[in-house]
Amino acid sequence: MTAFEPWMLLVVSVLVFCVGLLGLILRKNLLVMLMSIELMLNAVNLCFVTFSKMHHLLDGHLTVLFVMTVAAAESAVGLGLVIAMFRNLRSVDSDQIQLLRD
Amino acid sequence: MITSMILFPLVGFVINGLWSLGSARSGRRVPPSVSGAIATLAMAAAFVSALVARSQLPSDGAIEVECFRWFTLGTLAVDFKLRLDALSSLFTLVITGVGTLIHLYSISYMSEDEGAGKYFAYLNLFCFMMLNLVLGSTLPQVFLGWEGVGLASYLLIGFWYREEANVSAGQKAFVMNRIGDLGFLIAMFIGFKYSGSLDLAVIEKAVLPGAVATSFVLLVFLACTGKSAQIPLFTWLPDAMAGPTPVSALIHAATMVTSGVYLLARLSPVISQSASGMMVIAGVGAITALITAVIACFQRDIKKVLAYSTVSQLGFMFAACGVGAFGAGVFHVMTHAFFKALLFLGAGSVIHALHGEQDVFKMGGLKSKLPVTFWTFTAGWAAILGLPPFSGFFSKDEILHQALVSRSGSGWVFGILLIAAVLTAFYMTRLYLLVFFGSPRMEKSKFDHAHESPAPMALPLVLLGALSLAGGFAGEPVHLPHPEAALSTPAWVIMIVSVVVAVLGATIAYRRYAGGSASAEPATDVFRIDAIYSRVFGGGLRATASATGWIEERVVQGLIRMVAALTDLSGNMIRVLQVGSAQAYLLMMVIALVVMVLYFLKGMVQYGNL
Amino acid sequence: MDFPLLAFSVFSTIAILGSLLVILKKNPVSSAFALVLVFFAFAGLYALLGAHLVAALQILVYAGAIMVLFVFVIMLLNQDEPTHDLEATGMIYRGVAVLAVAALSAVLIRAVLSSKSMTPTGTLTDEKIASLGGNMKAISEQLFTDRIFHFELTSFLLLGAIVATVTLAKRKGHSEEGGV
Amino acid sequence: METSSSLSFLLTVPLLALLISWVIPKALQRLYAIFGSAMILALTVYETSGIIFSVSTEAAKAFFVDQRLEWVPELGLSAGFRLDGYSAWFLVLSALTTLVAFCVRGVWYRKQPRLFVSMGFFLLFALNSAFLATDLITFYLSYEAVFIPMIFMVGIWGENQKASSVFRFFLMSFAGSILMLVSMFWLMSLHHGATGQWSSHLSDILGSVSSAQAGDLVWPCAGFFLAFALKVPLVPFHGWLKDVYVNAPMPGTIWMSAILSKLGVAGIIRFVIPLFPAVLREYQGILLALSALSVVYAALLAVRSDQGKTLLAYSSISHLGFVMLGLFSLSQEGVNAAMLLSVGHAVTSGLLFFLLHQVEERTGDTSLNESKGLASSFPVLFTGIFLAVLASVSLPGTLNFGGEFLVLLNAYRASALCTILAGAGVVLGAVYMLRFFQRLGLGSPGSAGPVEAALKKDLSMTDILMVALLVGIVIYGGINPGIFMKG
Repeated sequence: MTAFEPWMLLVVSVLVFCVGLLGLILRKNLLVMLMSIELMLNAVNLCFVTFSKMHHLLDGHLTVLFVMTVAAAESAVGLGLVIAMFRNLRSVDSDQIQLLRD
Repeated sequence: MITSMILFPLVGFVINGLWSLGSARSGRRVPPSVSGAIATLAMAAAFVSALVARSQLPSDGAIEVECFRWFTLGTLAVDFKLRLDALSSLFTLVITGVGTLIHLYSISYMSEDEGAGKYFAYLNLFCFMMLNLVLGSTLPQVFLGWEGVGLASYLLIGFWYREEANVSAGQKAFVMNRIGDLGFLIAMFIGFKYSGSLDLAVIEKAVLPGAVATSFVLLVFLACTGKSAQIPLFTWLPDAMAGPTPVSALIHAATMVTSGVYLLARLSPVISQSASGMMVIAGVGAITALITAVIACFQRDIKKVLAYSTVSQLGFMFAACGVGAFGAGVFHVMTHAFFKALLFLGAGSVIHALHGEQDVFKMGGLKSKLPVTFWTFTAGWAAILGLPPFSGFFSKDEILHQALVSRSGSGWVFGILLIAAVLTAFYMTRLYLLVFFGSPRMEKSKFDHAHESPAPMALPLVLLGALSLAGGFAGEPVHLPHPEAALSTPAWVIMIVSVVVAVLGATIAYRRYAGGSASAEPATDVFRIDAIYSRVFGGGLRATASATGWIEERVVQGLIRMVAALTDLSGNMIRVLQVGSAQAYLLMMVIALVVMVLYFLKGMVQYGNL
Repeated sequence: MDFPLLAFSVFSTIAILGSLLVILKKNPVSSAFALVLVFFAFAGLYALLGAHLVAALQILVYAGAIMVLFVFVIMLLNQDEPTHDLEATGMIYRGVAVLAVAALSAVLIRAVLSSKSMTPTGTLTDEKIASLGGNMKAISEQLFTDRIFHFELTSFLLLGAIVATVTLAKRKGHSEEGGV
Repeated sequence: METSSSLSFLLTVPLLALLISWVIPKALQRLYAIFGSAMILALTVYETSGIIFSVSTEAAKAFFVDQRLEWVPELGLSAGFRLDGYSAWFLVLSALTTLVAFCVRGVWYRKQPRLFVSMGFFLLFALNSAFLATDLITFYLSYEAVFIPMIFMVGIWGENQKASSVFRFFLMSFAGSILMLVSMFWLMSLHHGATGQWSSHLSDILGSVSSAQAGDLVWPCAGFFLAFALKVPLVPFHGWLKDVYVNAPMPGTIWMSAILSKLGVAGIIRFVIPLFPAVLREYQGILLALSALSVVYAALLAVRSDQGKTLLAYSSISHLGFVMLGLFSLSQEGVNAAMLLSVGHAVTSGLLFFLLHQVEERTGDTSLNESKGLASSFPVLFTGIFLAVLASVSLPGTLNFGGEFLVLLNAYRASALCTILAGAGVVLGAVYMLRFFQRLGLGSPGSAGPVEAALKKDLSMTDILMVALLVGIVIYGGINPGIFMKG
């Protein structure tokens, strides 16, 4: 058995990212979609921190801080939108918003 | 003096043109006598300038006046330069002299017409352009005049533009002239290519390689056939008679149509370089003279007879040029200008007297009613027949003589011209008899109301009559190099022959038409040339245009439609993918991303970066 | 098996399985709780990397703030019932999606594996960070000196987000039912 | 030596005019547009006077201005402008054409006049920028920007078949310019390959192109050529033209025929000829043949047109064929002659369309199926039309004659056959232009023309001034054509 090495975390990060992506593609429930986005953001964060470690730099950490800020803002606005949509359409299904088609 | 000569008509044109335009807008009419007086004075002043210029002309040289630099491009530099020598001096005198008389005549002739101001403007424009043509010292300048007179001719033929026929006649003239002009243009290009200049003085002296010389000559001659109504481009001239009669006299008899002869005479050193070209010119000239003389015998319209006669006489001139006797040709230009202008003005006087009647079979017996017209017309008739001592005798005799004896001449040219001369005598006598002798064949009231034209119309007739009578004694006005004589037939033999044929033709006509009770002959289009042309060329153009239209609509527009349809189709195909679900788009993005990444990874692996 | 590897195995397993649960659970509430699990696992992974500040913030911001928000909204919208949206999509679509994402993950894994041979470009090794006074101090120093401008910018971002959210939440819908 | 401020000045003045137009009341828009464009014309003439009024090309060269502003140096993007003997005249022409187009009365001054006027000034700005550009990307952007106002013109104030015309126009414009853009990138990467630096400036690219193999340049040359051949247009790339000309509102048609077509000419002069001399020489025969074909083909189509606007549209193609003939004679003289003819064509076609609109305004149609005999009712208008017709058949003494004559003279040295073929266009030109004049003006007035036509007024004083200005240019150019040949 080998010792723990940072690159292993990169693989985890990729897997989580892809799961998030899959959720984003497959789920129609906007709440779950937003959660999937959170998953992807987290995966990227992990990637940043890992690279930071591997490169002997702290920039990754800083970036993660910013990403977290953005993520917080994003989920606040996103959930606001979901509420607004639910008000109008009584649903949180993304297939209901297709106004741009045709 | 030379500058003022061409500026006077220009000033007249501008004054009359702007004035009549302004008055047309405001609705007031320009008094015909005033605009006529302005135009006539301008021409008279030009004539005086031409006389003065002639007197200043050194005996064997030229006067040049540089006006301005017209254009330069690369090695080409064209100056606007006026050049007066013996040849152009003769032409300027004829143009301004005859022109003045015809302007004078027009004042009275057009006094009833509401567009008189415009008419005189056009007439002055014509004289300006014609002077440019003969005074121009470079080919583009000559071309300026060449096209300019064509424009004036177009405007004046279609002067009464409310009649479709007049307009079409003008258009026909313009377009046929354009065909000739194309020849002129290409001749200029050839001249420039081989002599490096467009200056007449340079091109005259240019020595062109054989085939080039021939093509140059033929192209120049093409231009001449257009402007001077020779075969194959002659059919416009009879139609051009749709214009007012003084116009026919000035433009379509005395001056413009002779510019082809001027051009050949001007370029005679180059023209002489191509024997085959000369042969074509002589042949075409002679055949034109013959054919149109035949046609003239079958016309009923007094102006049409004169028109075909003009074409025929021009044929004589070209035949003269073709055998190398440019001097004789120019001589005939001069005498022809006198007597043909006279004949046309006389015809105009007759038409005027009969209120527009042009059919010779509805005339007759006008001798006593129109004495001045009759006597002057007689002078013109005698001159065109070539009876001594009238002017036409000298020039025509010279042409016949040269046609026979010149090295480039030949028996058959002489023969054809001789037959043409017989026919000339025939149709002119026919016309003369039908108009002035016999019993009147028009309505009685018309005959009774017919009266001699007023003085402004009579005066030009008398003066031109005098010139037709005495003009020939001047002899060859310009001394262009004579062709070498190949035969030594004495001149007097030809003289006798030419007088004999004239008398012969006149006698035949007399036999037939002197009875006074001439029965109307139908006007026959003998050779149906016009009809054939309109079928072949008019139809050809229409067919080509329709074919082009077909290509345009089917092929080009079809292609456009195809491209449009393809765009539509591809749009519809892509539209299938636009399902409107953001998630589906995301999926497509992912797929695209994978493909792209794979592609780049492959590249990186190849280059060993991975 | 040494401790880091053990910790890594546990946390990463939780993270991957948790995320699968997030997207597969029919009930949004279950998804949300699975997500909390993932967040904690990530915090563990950060700690494993020595990123203590990030680990702490991960728990505070994500597990604390964002998750509360999610659960609150779910409850607000009465979404605590199973949904069947996953089955609503076609088999082909699902298949293609899984295949595409699998391909992407393969490609990405291939790419991240190439970073194994990477040589460090920075100088802040663990020892150096320790000598600077620890991870948190080092980050804070950079954040409030070199990156102060960016740091301030985020405040604008947050301000914008607040305004946007308030606007969205306050606007009365067109429907007669009024607000929620 | 002029300072480069004159260039920025020329570029910004139309934008300024555009801004001002937003605050002008609707009722005054026409007045403002005419006044503004006349001012711009005057300013343009003043700013370029050093070039256009100089006695010779050598004297003019002292006033040439070259300006280059770095934009994104890493990518080699810069904004390059050059005022020279060609662009100076093109600037004057675009200002003049704008003045003529603004002079035309019509629905565009009633329906959204502000948009119309500002679009006109924007067009002027884009045109100026395109005529001045020496940087490929700058040129491309301006060239495309020209398209925006034209879409508006056709789309908002156009005639019945707006949509399909706009579509065609878009298709042709887009197809052409995409090819051009690809060629530009091709050249830029060629330059990058040769020097290791990115640049889109003509002078840089000229340096690296001159050392490239002719074979490598065939495709970019074809791309540029196609774009410009579509713009001018050259047969067989003219399919879009008729519909667009006919369906565009008259100012749009005037802009298109008088000046937009010159964008292609300017592009060939500035980019194609200097960049690809070897390629052009290799294919010169084909190019000359296409040009001559253009002349004759379009002339034949014009002969059978039954609408005034259609006829003028085809005659435009025919005359531009002569211009192309001059360009592809590939000599300095030929290009200068083509420039001269371009000016002539711009002025003449502007004048013809302008006057045709006056006819349309008075009688409601411009069909050529039967004679209308309007000349006696509107003598001044038809004098104007006749003068324009004369210029269009390039009678000596008009600007067009000098152009056509010199073009053919130079083309003759390159190919006698093509010249003679194109010469047939001279004859056909007379046929269709005279027919145009005859059907509209001549004949008996009672036969077809609406009776009320006679009750309407002849040209107004401003229109007469406009016509006099254009005719004056045509005649002055006939006497002194050298002024237009400063290349």
